[in-house]
Amino acid sequence: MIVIQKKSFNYAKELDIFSKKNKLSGAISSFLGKVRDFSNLQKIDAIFIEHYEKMTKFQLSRIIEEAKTKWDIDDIIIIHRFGRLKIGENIVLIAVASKHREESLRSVEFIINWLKIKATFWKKEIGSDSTKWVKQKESDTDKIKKYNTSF
Amino acid sequence: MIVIQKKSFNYAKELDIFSKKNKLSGAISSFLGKVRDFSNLQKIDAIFIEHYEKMTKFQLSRIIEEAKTKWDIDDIIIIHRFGRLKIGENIVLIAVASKHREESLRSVEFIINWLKIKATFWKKEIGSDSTKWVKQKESDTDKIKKYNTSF
Amino acid sequence: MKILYFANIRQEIGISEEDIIIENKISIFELIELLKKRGLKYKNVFSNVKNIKCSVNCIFSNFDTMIENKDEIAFFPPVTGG
Amino acid sequence: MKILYFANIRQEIGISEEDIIIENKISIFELIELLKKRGLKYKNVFSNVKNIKCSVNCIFSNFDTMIENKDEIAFFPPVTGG
Repeated sequence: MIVIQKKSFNYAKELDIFSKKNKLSGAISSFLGKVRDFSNLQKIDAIFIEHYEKMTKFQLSRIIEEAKTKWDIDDIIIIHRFGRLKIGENIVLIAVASKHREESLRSVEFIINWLKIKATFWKKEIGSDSTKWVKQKESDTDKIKKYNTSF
Repeated sequence: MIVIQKKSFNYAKELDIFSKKNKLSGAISSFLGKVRDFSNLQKIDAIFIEHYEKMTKFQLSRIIEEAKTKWDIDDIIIIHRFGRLKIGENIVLIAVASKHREESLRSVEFIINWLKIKATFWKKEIGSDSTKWVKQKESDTDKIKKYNTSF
Repeated sequence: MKILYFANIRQEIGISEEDIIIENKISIFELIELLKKRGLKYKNVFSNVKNIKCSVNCIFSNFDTMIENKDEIAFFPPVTGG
Repeated sequence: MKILYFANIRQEIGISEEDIIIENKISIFELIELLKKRGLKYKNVFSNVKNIKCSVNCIFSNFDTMIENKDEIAFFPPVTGG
């Protein structure tokens, strides 16, 4: 399931629903990304996330399909927010249910790594002095090089 | 924090508390292990987990310390149950809060991989016909070979 | 064709989308050249395309991709979600 | 010294712990030989030590580790938690 929404989401509640839905999956791995109070550049007050709605959904579904060809996966959920988010708020949740731990751990990592490169979201940091669009990190493009995947 | 307990735990609630406690950590990764309804050997009804209490706690704390020397980590929680567990019940929860995703993803994987080899728990599968002690998997011993760690 | 702009590109050009009619199929390179003639803001944005990515109908595309009126083109910087 | 047994070893020997007094320091190998003299169950359990791990004071140890009365020794199969 892919959810792209402006409003905040409840991390615990979403995982609770996901785990109950996949009661017999032996392993559930998850990644939660939250707004930090600083970046490399400055102390920040909030962030603003813009996205290309039609493409974002399409890209995330492609990433999910790709993960499913690589690993035996029972279920996947991705929730990603856009709009203005305050410090400490949840940005993204990825959870994968599978029979064995390896599959769920690997695929959560795969999904967040590819999301960082392929999902059409853009982040702007709103600092006390200035706002600036975040630049993609070279370390993020490096992280996908290990995958034998191109899309 | 290390919790070893007989009673069940609430996955969502534990992660909710953990995330709120580490509000400014940019990344929270987690792994939940649950009782499956079958093993390689048979259809199972429940499992029984026995452990060496003093040593388990010590081993888990050593694994946590080792993870902390390897990655910049804000906080770690490990909850592991013992006693009789039914199908679908939670066995183990590992969560790591860190500034960046890499650290939390890597260390959750590190902790579960080492827990499988070093934490003194033993699982017995209770099937409809017979009960049998689970054997350690060779694939689990293989998974720790990649770490430049010995303890 | 529909052209969409995102993030700093949207901000610098000042609009998020516009419609353009072309006569024949062109490449994205050629589209960029057309856009640069529309004013200083476009010229500034597209003067250096090193940090500009584009998509055609929601697929990441190279600048030599051929496009036509029914296509939806988007220009944006490298993504930074998650 | 305190000796603990876990999992199938505990089940086969039939007790989870016992106390033994030794005269001098001995190795775990030697302890196992002592235990095998305590009866058939011990003899069966320790006849093949390939799948037996042991700890001395909560540290995984080799069978040539020297032990004394104040130590806590545990015998168990490879762990299977998580």
